[in-house]
Amino acid sequence: MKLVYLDHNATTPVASEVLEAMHPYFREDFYNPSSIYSPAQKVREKVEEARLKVARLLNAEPSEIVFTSGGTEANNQAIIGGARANRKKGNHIITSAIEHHAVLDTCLRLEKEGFEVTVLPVDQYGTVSPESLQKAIKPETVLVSIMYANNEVGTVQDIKTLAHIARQNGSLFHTDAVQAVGKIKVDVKELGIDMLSLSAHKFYGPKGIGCLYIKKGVKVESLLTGGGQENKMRAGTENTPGIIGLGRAAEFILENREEMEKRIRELEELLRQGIKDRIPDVIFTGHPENRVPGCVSVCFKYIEGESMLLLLDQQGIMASSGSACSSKSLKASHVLLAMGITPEIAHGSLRLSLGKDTKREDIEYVLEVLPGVVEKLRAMSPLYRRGDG
Amino acid sequence: MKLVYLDHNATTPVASEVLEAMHPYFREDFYNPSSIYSPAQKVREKVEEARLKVARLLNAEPSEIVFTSGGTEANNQAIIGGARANRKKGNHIITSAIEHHAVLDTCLRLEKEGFEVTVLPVDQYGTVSPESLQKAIKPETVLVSIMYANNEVGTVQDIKTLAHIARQNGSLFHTDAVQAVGKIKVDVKELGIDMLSLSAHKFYGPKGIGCLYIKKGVKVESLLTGGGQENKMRAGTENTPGIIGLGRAAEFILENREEMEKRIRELEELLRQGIKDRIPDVIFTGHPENRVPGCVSVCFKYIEGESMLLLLDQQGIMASSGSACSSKSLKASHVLLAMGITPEIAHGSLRLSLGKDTKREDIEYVLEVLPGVVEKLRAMSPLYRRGDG
Amino acid sequence: MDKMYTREVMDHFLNPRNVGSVENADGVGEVGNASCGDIMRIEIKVEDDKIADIKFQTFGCAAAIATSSMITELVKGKTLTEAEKITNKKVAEALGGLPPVKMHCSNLAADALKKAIADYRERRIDSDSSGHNLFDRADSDSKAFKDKP
Ligand SMILES: Cc1ncc(COP(=O)(O)O)c(C=O)c1O
Ligand SMILES: Cc1ncc(COP(=O)(O)O)c(C=O)c1O
Ligand code: FES
Ligand code: FES
Repeated sequence: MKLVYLDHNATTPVASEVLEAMHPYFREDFYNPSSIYSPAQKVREKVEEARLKVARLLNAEPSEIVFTSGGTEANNQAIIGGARANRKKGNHIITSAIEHHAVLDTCLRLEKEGFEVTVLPVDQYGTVSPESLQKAIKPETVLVSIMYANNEVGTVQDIKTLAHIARQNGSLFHTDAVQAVGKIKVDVKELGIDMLSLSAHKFYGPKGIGCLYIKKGVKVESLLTGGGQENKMRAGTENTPGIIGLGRAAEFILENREEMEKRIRELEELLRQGIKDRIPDVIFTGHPENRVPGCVSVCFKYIEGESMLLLLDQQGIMASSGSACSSKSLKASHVLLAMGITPEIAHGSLRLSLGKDTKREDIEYVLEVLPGVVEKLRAMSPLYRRGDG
Repeated sequence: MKLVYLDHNATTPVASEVLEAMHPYFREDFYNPSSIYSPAQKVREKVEEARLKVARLLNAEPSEIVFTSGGTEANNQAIIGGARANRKKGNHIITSAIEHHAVLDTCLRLEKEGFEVTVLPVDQYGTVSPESLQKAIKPETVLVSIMYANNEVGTVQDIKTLAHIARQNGSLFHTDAVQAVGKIKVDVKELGIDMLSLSAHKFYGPKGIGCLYIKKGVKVESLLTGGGQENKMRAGTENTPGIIGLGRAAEFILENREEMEKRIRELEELLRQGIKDRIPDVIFTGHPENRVPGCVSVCFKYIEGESMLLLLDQQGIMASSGSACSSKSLKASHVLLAMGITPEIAHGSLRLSLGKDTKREDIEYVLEVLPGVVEKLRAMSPLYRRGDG
Repeated sequence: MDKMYTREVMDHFLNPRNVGSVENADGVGEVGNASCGDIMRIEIKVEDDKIADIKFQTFGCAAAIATSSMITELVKGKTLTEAEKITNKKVAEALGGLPPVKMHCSNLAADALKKAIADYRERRIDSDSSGHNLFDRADSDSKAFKDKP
């Protein structure tokens, strides 16, 4: 069966050049980089080289990069560590309604610890308005965390303007850039931000590794205590193959992103247009222009996401939906709801996310299969029959 | 140059069968195991298979295994999560003076948060006496954390008896088994413990992955918040190659540990006897019998560890020392000091830790080189000439 | 050790110059403390106000050994006044730099040398005023050890 992977926002395959770069550090050069003997010191050099590559991708300094076990840990570290270390400034945190759970739930955890949390709304495109931040921010605001690009709908925020407002107020600004890095240009200096999270497996690096950029001088408490690794910011024996893989993936992105973006945007347009032409009653979600490349988020009225995914899977198409099963009932995506989409419609969401290896044939295949899937489910839907919704 | 790796307590090479098992999950079966489509569900199965293997190694249930990014995270999670979730029992924590920093520093962090921490002493062999625990424990003791095997001197504690005391008192018992798993038999049911940490890279698995065993029914707060992975206990996209590698390493240990232990204990004896025979003024540290296999910890009077390591490195021998440089002066190992060894002697510590691939020739080579290294440094030492110290 | 230590540090560590003690030393300086993990002892022979011979013994890390060795080379043949001008920084520079955590090791070398010179001067005053033998080993040694922190 033909397999078409259109879930690159969930995870990506490790690029062959990345896996190759990692390979020696599992068995041959497996040494602990904190050890003193020369073979271990050579591994240390490779770790520092990887740090330099990641720094280069972000236009940061190597000393500003702290390796973590992924995007989730980076977000936790930024929010918990940033808020706790600067508590004297105040106990107010601002975030947005469309954040990933690694940010949202972490803010809510801090709320239980006595922080006050403001969750900014978004407009119908998923955009946080600078005005709403300006209104919410106050002298006690210690931290503002707004994601760079949304994982479900792809909307990109005006981080530069938002960060400027935070800076004017003396508040730290963090951005979850897990879905931005690898897809669009990210320049921490130009953005003027204090912290940024990324995760390697979203851009052809390995799972289980990511990093937190922390601007020089910004005080952040470490999350994990123990050995003094990562300049005392992150304890634990370094995941050397992971770090070296992340470095190589950063280099890959630096070299190929622009060309990739162009190609992916073209295919994305083909897919959007094809869906529009072939299927009635569809609603595209996300910002019409300010979007990362390759993220097609669409709601099909009258039907439900999980069923769609399973039928697509039957035909070898891998995609995702904001609709997820919780123990009591289906839960519509908090992102779509925050954008003002009704729960009925939000339940019918489908996310097709393209990647570097996506081919024109893949898109054509999806356009062949998808109308039938939607039709089949609509034929079963009481909503469709009744014609409301 | 001949290379002899005798630092297996620092880290180990990934076994070839382990790397082979991991390999498909980087590129071919790279799917996010939380995704719904069949190729991803196959990865989910492999993750659960790995969980089963780890559970089998520990004699635990699969549902009691939470994958983490390593031993440090597991220790942090156990101590912070265990103490916070059960705070109503009390605010007293007990640990020992020879713990790894991932335990010790985490306890000290909780001390700043208002917990009371008792650090139990050890005897000259590095043993925590059950009597001292019995004396220190009180109704408010929420958690006791005592390591299974020490990383520097290899001493193994009587965890069963210590855990029994904690249980009688209604306190949680956690053990850092990072240096025990892979070296000696570990059976959580027989030990009667509530939590146990392990790290894959200490037993021929990959770096950046470990787990925390949490006995069914024991309440522990999660450390990282976000997606609901690991049954809501540990957020973050699963490091699938890491988890599958850990599973394979667990299986490898289950199949080979006994035979390995026998071989390593023989070589270890050869090394100990050889050092005794060839070098005067040496002090072996650690328990004379209750020790993990392969850990030779020895102090050479009148000289300093780092210099020894560098001279050994010149001849291709990789080892470690408890003596480490801090910004003000050399710092002697807190483990050796806790055992009552004087700082002068502790500074001359050397740890040679053997592994599955250590050969008789390797030991013979070390016995050839080491006496010359010690002699060279002693010839330079002001302590040696005067004969004091 | 490409990263941690420079070529010069490793050279002086692996092939330390002037190890040992000077027979009938004119001055002895010892600094450090075994429990802190470093002791450095420098012995000098002075002729015409110049350091005619110098030897060291060190208990400490590679940086401590290398700085001891380097300082003996730097001051051999120099006048006492010149030798006293050697700073910790200069020793570290001559070694091509030391890792930040190791900078304190270089303090030991210059301090030990200064102490040895002071010891030499003190003995001259002692012997000038008391008429005792200038090079009374036993006496000077005990003095040097009394200075131990
Ligand atoms: C926007 C965003 N933030 C954070 C994460 C978490 O990253 P990870 O799963 O690598 O920890 C993800 C992906 O899962 C994401 O899409
Ligand atoms: C006893 C002990 N506990 C915890 C750790 C930490 O494990 P990791 O470095 O894998 O996080 C180590 C090793 O570094 C250890 O030896
Ligand atoms: S319809 Fe299946 S989750 Fe309720
Ligand atoms: S002697 Fe102090 S660390 Fe070198």
